[in-house]
Amino acid sequence: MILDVIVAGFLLFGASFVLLGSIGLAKLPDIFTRLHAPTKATTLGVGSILVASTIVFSTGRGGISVHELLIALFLFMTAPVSAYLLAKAALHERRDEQWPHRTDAADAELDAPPE
Amino acid sequence: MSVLLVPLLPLLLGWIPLVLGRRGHVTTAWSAGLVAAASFAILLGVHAPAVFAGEVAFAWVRWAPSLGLDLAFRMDGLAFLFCLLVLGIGLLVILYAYFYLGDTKYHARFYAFLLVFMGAMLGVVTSEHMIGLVVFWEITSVSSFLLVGFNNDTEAARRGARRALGVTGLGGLCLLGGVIVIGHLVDSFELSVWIAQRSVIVANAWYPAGLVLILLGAFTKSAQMPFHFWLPGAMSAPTPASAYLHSATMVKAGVFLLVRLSPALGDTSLWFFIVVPVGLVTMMVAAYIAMFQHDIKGLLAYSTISHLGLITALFGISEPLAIVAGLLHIINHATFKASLFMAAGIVDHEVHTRDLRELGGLRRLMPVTTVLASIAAAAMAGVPLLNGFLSKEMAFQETLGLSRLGEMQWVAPFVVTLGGIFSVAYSLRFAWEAFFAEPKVQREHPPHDPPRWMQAPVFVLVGLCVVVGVMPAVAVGGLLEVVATSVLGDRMPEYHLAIYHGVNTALFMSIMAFAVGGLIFSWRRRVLDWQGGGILEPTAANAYHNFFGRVIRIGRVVTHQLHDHSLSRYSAVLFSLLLVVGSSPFWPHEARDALVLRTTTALQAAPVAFCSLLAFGAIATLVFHRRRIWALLFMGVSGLASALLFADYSAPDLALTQISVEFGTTVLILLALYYLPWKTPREPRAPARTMHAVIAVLCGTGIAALTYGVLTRPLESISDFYVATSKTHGGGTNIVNVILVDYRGTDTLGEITVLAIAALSITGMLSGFRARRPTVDSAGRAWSPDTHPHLLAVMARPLLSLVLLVAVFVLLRGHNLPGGGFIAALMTAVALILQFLANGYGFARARLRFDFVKVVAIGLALALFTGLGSLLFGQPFLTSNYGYFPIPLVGDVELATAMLFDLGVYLTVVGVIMIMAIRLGRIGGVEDAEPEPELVPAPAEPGEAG
Amino acid sequence: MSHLLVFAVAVPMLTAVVAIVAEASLDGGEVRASSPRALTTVRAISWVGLLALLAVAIGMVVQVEGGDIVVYRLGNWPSPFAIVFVLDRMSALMVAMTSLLAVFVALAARGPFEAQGRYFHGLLQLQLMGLSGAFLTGDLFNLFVFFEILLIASYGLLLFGGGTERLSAGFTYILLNLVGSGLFLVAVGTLYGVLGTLNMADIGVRAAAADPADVPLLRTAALLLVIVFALKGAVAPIHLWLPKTYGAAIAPVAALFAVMTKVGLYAIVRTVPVSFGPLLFPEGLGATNLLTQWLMPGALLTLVLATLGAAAAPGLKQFVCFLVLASVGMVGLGFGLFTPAGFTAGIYYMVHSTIVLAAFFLLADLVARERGPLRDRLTAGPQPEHARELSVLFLLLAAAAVGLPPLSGFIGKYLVLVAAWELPWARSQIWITIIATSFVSLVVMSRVGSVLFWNVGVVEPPESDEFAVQRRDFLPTYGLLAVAVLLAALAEPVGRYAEATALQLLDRDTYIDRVMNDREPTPRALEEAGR
Amino acid sequence: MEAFFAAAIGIVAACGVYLLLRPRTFSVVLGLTLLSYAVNLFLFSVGRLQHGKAPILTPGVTDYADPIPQALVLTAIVIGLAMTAFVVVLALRMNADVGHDHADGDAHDDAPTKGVRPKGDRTKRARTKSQERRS
Amino acid sequence: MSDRAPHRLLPHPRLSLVLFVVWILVANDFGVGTVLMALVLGVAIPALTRNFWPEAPTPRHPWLAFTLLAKFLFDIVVANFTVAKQVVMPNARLRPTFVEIPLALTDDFAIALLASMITLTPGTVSADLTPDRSRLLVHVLHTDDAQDVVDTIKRRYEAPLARILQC
Amino acid sequence: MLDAVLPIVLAMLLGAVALTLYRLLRGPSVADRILSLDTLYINAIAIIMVLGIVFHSDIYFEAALLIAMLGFVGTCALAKFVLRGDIME
Ligand code: NA
Ligand code: NA
Repeated sequence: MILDVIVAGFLLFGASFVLLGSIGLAKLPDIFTRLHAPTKATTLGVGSILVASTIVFSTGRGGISVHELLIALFLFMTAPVSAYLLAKAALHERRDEQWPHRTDAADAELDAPPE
Repeated sequence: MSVLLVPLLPLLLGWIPLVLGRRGHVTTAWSAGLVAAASFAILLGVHAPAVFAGEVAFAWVRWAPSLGLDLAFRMDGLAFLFCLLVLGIGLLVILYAYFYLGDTKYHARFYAFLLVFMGAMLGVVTSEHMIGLVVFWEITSVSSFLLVGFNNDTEAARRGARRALGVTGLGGLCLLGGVIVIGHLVDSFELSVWIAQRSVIVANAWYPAGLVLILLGAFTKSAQMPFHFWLPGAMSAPTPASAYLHSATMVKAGVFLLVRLSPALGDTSLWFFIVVPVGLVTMMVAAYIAMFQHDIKGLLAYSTISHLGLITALFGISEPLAIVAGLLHIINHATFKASLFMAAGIVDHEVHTRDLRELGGLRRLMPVTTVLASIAAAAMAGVPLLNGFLSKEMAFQETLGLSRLGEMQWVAPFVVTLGGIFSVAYSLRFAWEAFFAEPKVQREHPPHDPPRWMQAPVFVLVGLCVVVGVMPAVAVGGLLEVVATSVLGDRMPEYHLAIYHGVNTALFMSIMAFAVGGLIFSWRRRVLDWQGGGILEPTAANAYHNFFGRVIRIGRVVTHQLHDHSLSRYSAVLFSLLLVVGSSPFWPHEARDALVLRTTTALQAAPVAFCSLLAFGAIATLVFHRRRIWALLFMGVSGLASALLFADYSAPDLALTQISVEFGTTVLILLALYYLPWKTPREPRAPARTMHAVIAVLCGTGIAALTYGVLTRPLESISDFYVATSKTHGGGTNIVNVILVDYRGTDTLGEITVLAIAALSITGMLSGFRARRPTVDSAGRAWSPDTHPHLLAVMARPLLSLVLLVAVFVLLRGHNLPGGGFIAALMTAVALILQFLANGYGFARARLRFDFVKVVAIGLALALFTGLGSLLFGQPFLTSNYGYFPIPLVGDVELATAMLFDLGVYLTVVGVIMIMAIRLGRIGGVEDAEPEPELVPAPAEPGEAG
Repeated sequence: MSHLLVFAVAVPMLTAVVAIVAEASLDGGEVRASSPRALTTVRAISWVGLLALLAVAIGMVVQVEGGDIVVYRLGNWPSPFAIVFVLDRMSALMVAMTSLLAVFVALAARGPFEAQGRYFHGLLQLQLMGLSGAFLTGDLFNLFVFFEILLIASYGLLLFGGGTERLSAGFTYILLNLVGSGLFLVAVGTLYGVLGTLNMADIGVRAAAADPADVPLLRTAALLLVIVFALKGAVAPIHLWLPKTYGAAIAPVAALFAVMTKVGLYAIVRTVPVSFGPLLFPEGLGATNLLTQWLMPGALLTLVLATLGAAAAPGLKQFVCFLVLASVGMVGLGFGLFTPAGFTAGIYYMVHSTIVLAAFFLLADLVARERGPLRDRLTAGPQPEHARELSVLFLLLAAAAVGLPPLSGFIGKYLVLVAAWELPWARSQIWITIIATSFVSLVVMSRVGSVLFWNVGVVEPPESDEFAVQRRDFLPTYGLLAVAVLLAALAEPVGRYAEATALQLLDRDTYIDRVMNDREPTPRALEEAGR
Repeated sequence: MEAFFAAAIGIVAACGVYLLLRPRTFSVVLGLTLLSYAVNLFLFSVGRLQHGKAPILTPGVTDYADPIPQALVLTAIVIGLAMTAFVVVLALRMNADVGHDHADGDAHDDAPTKGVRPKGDRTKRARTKSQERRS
Repeated sequence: MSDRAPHRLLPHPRLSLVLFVVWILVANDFGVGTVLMALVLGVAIPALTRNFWPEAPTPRHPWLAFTLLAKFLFDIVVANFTVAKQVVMPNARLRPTFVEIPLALTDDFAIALLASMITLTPGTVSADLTPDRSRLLVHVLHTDDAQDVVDTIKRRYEAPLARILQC
Repeated sequence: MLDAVLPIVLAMLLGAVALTLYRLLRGPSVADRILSLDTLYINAIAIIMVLGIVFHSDIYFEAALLIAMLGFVGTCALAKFVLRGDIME
């Protein structure tokens, strides 16, 4: 029962951060700020859910189940790379490959509705 | 048995002249003559006595009796008569041809064709089995095609040959049909049975159909109107062929068929009212047209048509005496017409023209030919004391008093007399204008009579005309008796052959014919100027020509319209067909009532969300499909949604596979998209968007209905078996994996083969292929200069080991838990592809220097040999084996052949994915032969370690 | 237990693997086309495989000639739980015909063709593997898998040699077939979803006992499946892809493809009586019904459109492509009757047309190679160097194709006519169509021959290159022609075999009994689990 | 739930069919992929939609989802991958050699393609053409 | 950066250790068989793939590494809450900016590690690196003092990393 | 307790998915869309783990791991595509 509560807590906590990440993604004003959002989902969000899962399966049929940590490890290794590449892509898309200078014109063009 | 030798000798030895072709013309002509003579000798030596003794000989060649196909031969009077004509005239033609062809280049071919034709014709006339008859019948068409087209450097010859083949071929088809129809009515194709079962045949409702088909065969072959037009066209054949085929033999096949089948099919109203009118009209109209022919062969051709019409009409009348008359006319016509053709050939040969408007005055230059031709022409006109007179008189007599015509009885004699009038006219014109009229053209090299031996055949034939004409009873009485008896049996009438039968209507008709015919001849200038012949002549030929013109035009239009190779058109057809045919079981009302839905489950949040995600992705892909990268992303959403649905609905292995494949597809498309346009432009010509939308919506509705229909009924499947045996007999707890590597291992073997072939084909498609790299992206921006982003380059290194480790894990435990060779292989490939992505093609390829084609082959071989291994133990292919092996410290380790199989799968899939990725990655012009700084030993596959 | 069945699949697969490894080793990674050195080795390997397969096929024919149905339970599981291979007269015949054809194809590919790309022999063998498997399998999904093998191998072979025409022709062919594969899965899925089994015999058993409420759904599935087969068999109106596709392939491949349409037709006669008989033929075989009401017009339309297409064909190869289509129509007419006589006719015509049209494709190529820049275009041109051989071959093949006696086409046509006569509902339409189309094709054929061999000008020696026709290039065509002649000469045994095959195909009870009750060497425990 | 699931499959299939009917190779590839999603889901679903019954033998559990459709779909997915890869490469080569990415045959043979369109070098194209003629 | 050629059999001992642990992790089993397998794979995989990772960083100061890790995890948690607030507050009040971090690190791996840590800590994302790897571009979600961010990163992460990885 | 929470958790995660989709549709840049897809993958991992808890089955672990791996490599490929066009140069 106690475990249930703990698991539930982790789950809610994790889900909140996942949701928050997506809220950020949807709401934040430009690509660079949006890049921050998934980081939260990845780290604390999915992390907590993984912990919840570990608890559930370690207490179920004897034997501990920690392989979820592998997912965490993997996400921690890869998330920065994705973010870095996406940032570079975004910079590239702004036509300015050195350092960014936001141009509204560029955004407006990209915002143009599809045919 | 010797019956079959008669036709088969020439047919099967037809190649001899070809083989001897290089030895010179004499040799080939002799060889052909000897073959024909051998056959003739058998006919006369063996069969003549028997036939004259009233016996009928049979012979069978069993071809395919269980299919109803046989060759059966009979030698009775009728067959004997025709054999006599075919072989006798055939021999004369060979002799004649030797002189006529002279030093023509392809003489050997001519004799070969002639022998084949001769054999086939003999086959037709001796056939007892009607299918056999059709077989020979068609061979005569083909060999006639070859003979008519012998001088194929002229368009006329080619067209004439094609027409002859087309029309007689059509007849052959109809004949085949008719034979099958009648054969089915009496359950036999044997002529004897047909004759015996006549009453059964004519009473059947299908008799008319069968009869009409057979008559079409006869009419086309015997050039009856409106199918006559091929015969004048066939006059472009070398004259020996015309003399043979188009006077004496092939064209007689049609009337032969009529008389042959008249005991079985004849003497009914239907028979009468089809055959008689066709014959009479043909007789009259062809004779009319013949008057206007300037080409002497053309004139003879129409004359032939006309005489065949008369014979046809006589056989249509079916009275015993009419048949006798017809038979006699066949003999007579063969003799005088063959000799006329030969004479025409001699004229052509010597004068180099066949145009009556240019001929004339040959009487002095070629006296012998003139005499012979004139006698033959007189026979053609029906002059007394010549054979033509005899049969014509009999024929005229038989057209009188046809009770079937009722009030219209006068029509037949009237028409026949008209025909007779025209015959007289054209015969006169032929003889007069060619030989007796004043020469119209002065010639530098005056023609002269040909060598004696070239005239010999004509002489023989004309001699026959005279002999028969003068003493018919002696000359042909016996033969005619035998022949007629073989046709008429106990209907054999009383008749006697005589030169003069006293004053009767027929004589009156003959006199009319001579009088009016002579009148027309004397008015020929005016008649010819009137050019009336042109009215009727070309109609049928034009119709035929136009018909084929139209067929080809329609063919072009239809083919061009249909086969535009537009995928969207073809798919639209396919989908429409699916909708129509697929829905057809539900058209009856009861079927729709039967669709009672039985089980449904409540909505659940997660699957509803996943389904929505799925549909969202699809719709977005559709909406944004012109922006290709966007579309790719949206498709990824659908792919993910699929995987989630699989996961949610108890299919972990599927979820894994779906994700992997989804990824693989994306990477492949990205690799290719680099060289493709990044946007799909709008088409200038909107290709039926609305229609496509309707088809799409209907297809979607259809598959949704199908899904709903299936899901809402109970399922009783074979799955319990797998639950019961997967662990105990298959050695694994992951049932899906056990199915893949064991129960349905053959599927998997096939599946990896498909992958391997795809890789091989892609290798083939991309071998040596280089595409120019686009220097700017779709928005016109230059590419980022950073080829290998740092963070990715560095992190890819530890990730490689990590992912490979997981791949090994997934491979090893697939038999018991989700995973297996395929997913492990994809993980491995992902790890390797990541190296290409992160550090570039050159870097990664230098470190992965093996030929993945070999990896694929090894994988396939491993899987295959695992399957074959069980054969060594007397078990069927792919019988699995597993066991637990105690290993110190470790405990029992499960080893299963299925794992070996899965390893084969693993290797194959790794190889395939890498081949594809590497091939695609190399397109951009990265030189493969990039100098390698050091030769790194090829790292072995990590999977092999497991 | 006869392992021949599995060898029919394993032999070509193994040969392919060995050939591919050999070629990959000898030629290395990146070459555009096989090297002569590699080809020598690979050809030898391929020949061993071909002859072995032919031996296996002959062995199989001998084994089932007496009427046996051999069931091979892959993995030694009882039916219907795993995949079975079933060998009967029909499947033995198909494998034998294919492997015989393959011998000539390999012979024809020798020289310039096989060196136009890479892995020709590997692909050829894999194609054979797919074909054998498709002919032998008794499992619907396994049939799908083998279909995919033979299709993707055919894609590879079709594109072999490269070139733009092949690429664009291939795309349409491939995509349509992929749609077909999707449909196959939908049909299999529906059948499994209602009946719960995949084994063809078991489907037949369960379909016979199906709840009437499920029958319309099952019928839809069966019809969808037949459409898939008809697509592969190129039955109108879904035949459109064929002419350009076959026309694009190199000659030996086109010759091999003469058998590809027959696979679709084979699948129809294999599955419909056994699996769907009770669904589609509620009034028994031979009556007009839900299936024949579509199939029969389709076959007739195929025949008509093919004839029109042949009349309009601009080149000899295209012409032969339309003849292939016409042969589909004829075979379809025979099979579409679903009577013993119809099946007999269809089987005979199928074998005949496969052999003759394969030879015709090879001939078209020889003609094209001898006519210089005119290729096979049907316009007056130079006299080919080997005019005599070519024209004799053309005459005989044309006569066979158009159905002139005494060659095999005549027998085939005769059998179709006879079979159609037995069914009053089919009689007139089939007869009129066959007579009309035969007439037109006869005339068209004579035009083609006349243009190619009669309307010739001066002798113009073709440029001597690797594609110049050698004497030995005639060999495969002669060989196939000899087979065709034998088909006619041995019409009795061939016809008997066809008839026996037809009866066996329609005898669903025996088939089902043999497949479902063949459990003799199965471990007892399994048998219990299966009950 | 069945109705919802069926509707989703229907939508995906409809989108796939519509895209398949477009005249460009890329749209066709997209359509094919979507259609195969729909088909795979359908084939999978004929084992019926069941939660938490993954066919992995677990002691004490007797009720499992039907494993056969899952195995079939697995095979089908993999074959689909092979086919998609093949088609993608084919489309790529067509675009390079034929010069456009039309999939509607003769109708649009000379229609120009906008956007990036790399071409093979002239000599190579000429060579393939001459090979074409010969075979 | 280490110049020493990697060991043939154990090119990356720490990686091997990680793999060993990961295997046991994923296998969810601690039997002898699993451990043996973990050993085999832990050695074999890095050995087989050593060509892909020729350099071998040799970290020192394990304690320092541990404290850095702890600090880092702590930062993640804290920053998550901070950033959560920033995400939900109105966009108008957000003051995002780019900052440049001049790098003292020279080792590729070390730079990558630093960039990763920066990204994993919510609120900052490593966005680009100059081609000469001298400056790192970092995007900050919300800050008033860009220099402070630079300083914090250099102090909290870069310095310890430089010591651990000897560069 | 857990049974009550799980639907809420699932709902939150699905809400996150919906928001991600919104960004995927809106873009505007390709990078935005790739980012959205990446986030969608992360959300999917969370959902799958939760499903594992719902059905009390740890067979979902591999799926989550695989999504993590392939999502990453996919994002790399897409980003590299935007940057360089040729992803395997
Ligand atoms: Na598996
Ligand atoms: Na097995």
